[in-house]
Amino acid sequence: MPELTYREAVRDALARALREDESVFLMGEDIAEMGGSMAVTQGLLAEFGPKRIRNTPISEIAIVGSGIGAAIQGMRPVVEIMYEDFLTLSMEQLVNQAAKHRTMSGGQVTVPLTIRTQGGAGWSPGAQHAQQLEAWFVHVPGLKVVFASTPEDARGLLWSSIYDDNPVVFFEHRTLYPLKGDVPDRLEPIPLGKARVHREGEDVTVVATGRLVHEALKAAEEAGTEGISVEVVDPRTLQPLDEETIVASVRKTTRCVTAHEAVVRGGFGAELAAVIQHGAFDWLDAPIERVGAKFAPLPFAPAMEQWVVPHAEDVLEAIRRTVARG
Amino acid sequence: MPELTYREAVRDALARALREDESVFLMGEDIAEMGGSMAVTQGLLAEFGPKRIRNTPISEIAIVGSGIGAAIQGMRPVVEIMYEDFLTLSMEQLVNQAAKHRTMSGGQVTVPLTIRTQGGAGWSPGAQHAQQLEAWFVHVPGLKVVFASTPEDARGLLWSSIYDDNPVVFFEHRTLYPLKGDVPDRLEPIPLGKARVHREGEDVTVVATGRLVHEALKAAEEAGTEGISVEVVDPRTLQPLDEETIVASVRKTTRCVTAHEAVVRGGFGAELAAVIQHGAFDWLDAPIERVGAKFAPLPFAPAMEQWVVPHAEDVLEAIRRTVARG
Amino acid sequence: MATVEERAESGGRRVSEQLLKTFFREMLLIRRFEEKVEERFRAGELPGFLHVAIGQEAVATGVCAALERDDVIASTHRAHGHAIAKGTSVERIMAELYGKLEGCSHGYGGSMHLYDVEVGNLGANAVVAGGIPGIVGAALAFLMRGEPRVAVAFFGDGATNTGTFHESLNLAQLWKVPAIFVLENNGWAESTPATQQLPLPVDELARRALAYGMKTIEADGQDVEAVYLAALAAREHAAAGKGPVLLHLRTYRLTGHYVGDPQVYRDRAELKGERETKDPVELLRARLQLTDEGLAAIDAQVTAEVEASVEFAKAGTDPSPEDAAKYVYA
Amino acid sequence: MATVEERAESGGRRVSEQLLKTFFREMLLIRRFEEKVEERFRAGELPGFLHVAIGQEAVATGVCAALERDDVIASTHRAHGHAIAKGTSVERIMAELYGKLEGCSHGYGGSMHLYDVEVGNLGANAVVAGGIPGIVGAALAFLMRGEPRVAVAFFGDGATNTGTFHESLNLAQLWKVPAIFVLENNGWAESTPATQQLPLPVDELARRALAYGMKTIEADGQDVEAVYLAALAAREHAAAGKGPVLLHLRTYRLTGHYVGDPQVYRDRAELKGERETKDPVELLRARLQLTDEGLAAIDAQVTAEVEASVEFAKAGTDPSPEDAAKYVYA
Ligand SMILES: Cc1ncc(C[n+]2csc(CCOP(=O)(O)OP(=O)(O)O)c2C)c(N)n1
Ligand SMILES: Cc1ncc(C[n+]2csc(CCOP(=O)(O)OP(=O)(O)O)c2C)c(N)n1
Ligand SMILES: [Mg+2]
Ligand SMILES: [Mg+2]
Repeated sequence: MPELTYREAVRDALARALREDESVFLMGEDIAEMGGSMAVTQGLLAEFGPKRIRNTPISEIAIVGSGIGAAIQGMRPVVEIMYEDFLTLSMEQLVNQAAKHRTMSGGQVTVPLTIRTQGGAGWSPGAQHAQQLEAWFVHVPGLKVVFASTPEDARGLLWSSIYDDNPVVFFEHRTLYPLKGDVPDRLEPIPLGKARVHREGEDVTVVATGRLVHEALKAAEEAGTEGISVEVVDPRTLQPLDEETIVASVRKTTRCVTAHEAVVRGGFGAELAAVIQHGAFDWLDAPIERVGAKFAPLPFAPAMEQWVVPHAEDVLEAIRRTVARG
Repeated sequence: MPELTYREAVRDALARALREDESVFLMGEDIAEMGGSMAVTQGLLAEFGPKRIRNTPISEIAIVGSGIGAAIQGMRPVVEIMYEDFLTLSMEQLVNQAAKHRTMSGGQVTVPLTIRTQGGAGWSPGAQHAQQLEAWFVHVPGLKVVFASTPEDARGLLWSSIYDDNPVVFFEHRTLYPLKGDVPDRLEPIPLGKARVHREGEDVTVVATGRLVHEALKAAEEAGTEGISVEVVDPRTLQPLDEETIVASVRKTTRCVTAHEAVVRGGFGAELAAVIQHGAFDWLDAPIERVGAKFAPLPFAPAMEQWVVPHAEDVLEAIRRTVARG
Repeated sequence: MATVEERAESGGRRVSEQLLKTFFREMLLIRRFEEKVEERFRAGELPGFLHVAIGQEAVATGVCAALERDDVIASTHRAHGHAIAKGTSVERIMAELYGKLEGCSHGYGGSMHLYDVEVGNLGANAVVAGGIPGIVGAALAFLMRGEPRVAVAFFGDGATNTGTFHESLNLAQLWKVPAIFVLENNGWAESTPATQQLPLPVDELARRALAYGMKTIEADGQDVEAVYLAALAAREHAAAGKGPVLLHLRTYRLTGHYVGDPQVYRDRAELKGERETKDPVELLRARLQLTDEGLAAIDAQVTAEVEASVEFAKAGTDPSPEDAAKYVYA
Repeated sequence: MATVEERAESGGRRVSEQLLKTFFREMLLIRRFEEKVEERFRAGELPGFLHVAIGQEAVATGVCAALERDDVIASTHRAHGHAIAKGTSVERIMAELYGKLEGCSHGYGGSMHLYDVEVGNLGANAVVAGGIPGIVGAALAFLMRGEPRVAVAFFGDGATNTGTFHESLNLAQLWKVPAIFVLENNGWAESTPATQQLPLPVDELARRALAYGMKTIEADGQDVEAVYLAALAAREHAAAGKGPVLLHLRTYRLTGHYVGDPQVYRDRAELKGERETKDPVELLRARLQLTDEGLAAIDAQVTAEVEASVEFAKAGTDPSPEDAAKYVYA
């Protein structure tokens, strides 16, 4: 099985879809000659030409909005918003238009649009280039939300997102791009709405997304040396959410930690905690612990930045706290 | 004590601040001659003139953004976004600018800006004029978030918001404007971050916001006839959140229902549930039940609309469910 | 929408009396429909937010007549005229206002979200300018696939103040997509007059296009013939691959912003003057020299059609409550 | 920022040789500062995203020299020159890039968020066009309070494609606030050339202002004297209550978009040509007929200043981790 980086895996999904299907095309800022600010789309211009790999002006409203219009006409556009912080400019089109056209039209219209974006802290991007905003979109009926944490997942989930007939917001994490992993030669679409159990365990379930999946796996390893057996589950699709797998895991382990890089308050971990406390109430032996960023805009100086966002140690501490209970 | 409607109470806070303080001024669409699309600012143009009651073009980015700039220069602008659905257009300025200037500048800049907005279902406004989006803002460090449910609270909280040195997003609910309530002659500022216990009870705590406070009170009344004693708490300020009052209430009653009009998935009730299951874990006798809108863009036809958004009966059923447990 | 034959008869650039009569009938139908909407609203029968375009009928009729059936439009909160002119029956529109399954959006949309994909109506939009970027994308799809279609966005003067408008027109011109941007300039945004919302003289709003180097075509929005010819020219330009067009039509809103608007902000004498001199239906009637009888005959027809639409709507099927969740995902 | 005396000496409209020399010194300081930033980045000492404005020094220096100390600016991701020209010491800027408490944003901001409220720098912004609306609001506050100040937004050609730009200029013109919009047109948005992002010829980008009826003033952005005089004229206009100005300055980005950018997208010959003919520091040196010795003397001074700033920065204080939460709320 060949090894691809997370970056290459995303690119591979895009390239294959572009190759097989004339209705797929890309739009975004600096995705052509430059290959994207994260080098994800490198080489695609050469293979597919400027009609299908479209550099856009700095117009986040129009990028998403024109993607919607093209999607309604039967195309499958994949648009890129360079940093998810700039999704703040596209919210109207995403939330009021893409998510609602189908319902408002009584089922006449479908919007098979994929919005790729990325973000995350690391190497001091500062407060306006590092947010993790996936929780907002989970609150919007009509959108699907994906957050891939491994090369294999990134490719299989992006493929499914492109071929889903609904608008999908597809989150990538900036620090994961160089991450390597086995990815099968044959592209296996990964169905949206299916969690992945990364590691089985008996004592605590960590439900983690994005970069924190890897931090959770490190923490689990460490916890193992302390005699704590940790199960790590990545929902991968945040909406629709695989509640069944997650709740079953916590019913088994009886303890739970949620972990993401986004701010804890109002984050996706809140939704997870609400679902889990409901579904596994009689099984839980400790309160669900939430790990995430502290409540502050991300400062520049590395020491402050690293303090704000969570790491493996934070997950480990939460695991210990939850085990220490009763 | 005079009776004011919720609408008049909001207006009263605005008028008093405008009267006492030259640095206060209003901007928004149709707030002048027309007095606002919800008639909240009626009469203010006559008293304060067009320099301070400023009709704006349809420019939600610039309305919030220029409010930020004026606030940094020492003004206390109160800007109105006609429907909170249109906050989707202002997100960049709110989230990347207003919320972060202070941290990014290392404390040099303050942004004493108030953003008033309103929303809610009722009488078929359709999918783009009825959302309840408060949960998004709770997830953004640097913003404060207020949601007033009574005339007295609306006035006292709006006053405190105007005089808070931070950007405050102030939510009103469209169906509450005609609601009457006693409001003291003397304006008592209500501190941000203090919950209000509307009704004491022994068996279940309902933590409700906005319109659902009133639905919860109705449900509590009804539950009383069934022998269930319900406590109703309104956080009023969603961020900073009065966790202490809320958790204390649930420790007392041992059961909890959260209730808002917003969509359940990813809503503020998720944050409440996460906080409460953590703070009252050893006290809880039943899983926390969440009441909110069903997962769908709001359809137009009244029967469907009413099915999507929650009512007193939904709260009552949740109360019953939680009491039925063990 | 005029048939190809009707247009041919008009000799391409001159409009036949017959076609003008067709326009008149449609404009009167729109007028009577919207008067009926106002009446049924006052009767308490219609939920939701309603905006009529009384005074702006020539825009809807003239523009849509210049389009082909395969062309698509995006409409606004002031949508009834556009929907009728693009080819949706008044029955299905009225049923929509009553929230019935038979409605053109099956009861999910209401007045501000009239869709009818079959005739190319991609939907009215309750967010000002919200539908414009989608039209750029539709036009882009046509361009990429080499289809001879154009995409048309309707919007008002107030919408030109939005960032959404700016980014859309800018991108459309950059990529030379076959789009027409119909600026339905009635000089008001709700209660806010042009002087309080536009930094340009209201009659010179076509200058917005200068920022993009976009072609503009202008016409008197109260003169359906002028609108039609201007729209034909715009369509020709766009369809020929020469890039998008800003079609600037000065028009008049002869009623309130919304149905029920007391218009406290409006000068009565001015409004009265506009009603007397700017009514496009009256102007066309005069031009066609319709006799009272001629008028009455047409009026009887369209009034009956509107009445029938109310009957149709009332007899329609209410959705079940749980249908609400039917179309969240495809 | 030129002192009032220096300006008076310039006779109001002609620029004295002495002032030009002051400009030269500042431009060279900016240049050496940014070269040092590149060097320290390559040495792995600087975290964060860095963008230098090598080639654009005349814009920062010329514009800020025309401002009063009480005037305010909002800057962009390409911020070092603006910050230096508005009066922040290179020490405090360098300390910011090293994330130190002594930095002009106390280590919270970094290169893309240089603030210095005391000298009127309201902050650099990492969101393209993100700072423009705030400048409209600052100018509004000045107008409402009758203060004789102007507010100035810097932004690039790429930024003119944003809705934020459009809404801001539109509102500024409508309300005639004392603002100057400095369009620093280097013909690139990251890797995207003018032809791929602007529907207008790159040299005619001042046409953006036609959509608002806003006054425009243009100057060669490589000629600091021209920039300075144009900015003075713009300030006079805005401060006199005549409304805002779009100040269009054509300039050249003589390096990559960000520090470390391999510029795969750029024609090498063209870039070389621009470096040889468009360098504003070189152009001014030639004009001033500086001898090698004269140049060396100034260079030694500014280079020493820059070196000292690195020493200052390295000796600075690292914030404690928990300081992160210090300024979430006021
Ligand atoms: C983004 C947004 N802001 C505000 C509103 C409220 N609103 C509805 S219609 C309208 C005025 C629109 O003016 P114009 O574009 O000229 O269209 P007209 O009503 O004159 O047909 C406003 C402000 C809205 N629907 N969307
Ligand atoms: C809203 C937004 N979109 C995209 C980016 C990424 N980005 C940073 S700088 C830049 C190009 C800006 O071009 P221009 O405004 O001409 O300024 P220049 O870099 O040429 O100085 C882009 C696209 C951003 N920071 N903000
Ligand atoms: Mg209008
Ligand atoms: Mg540029």
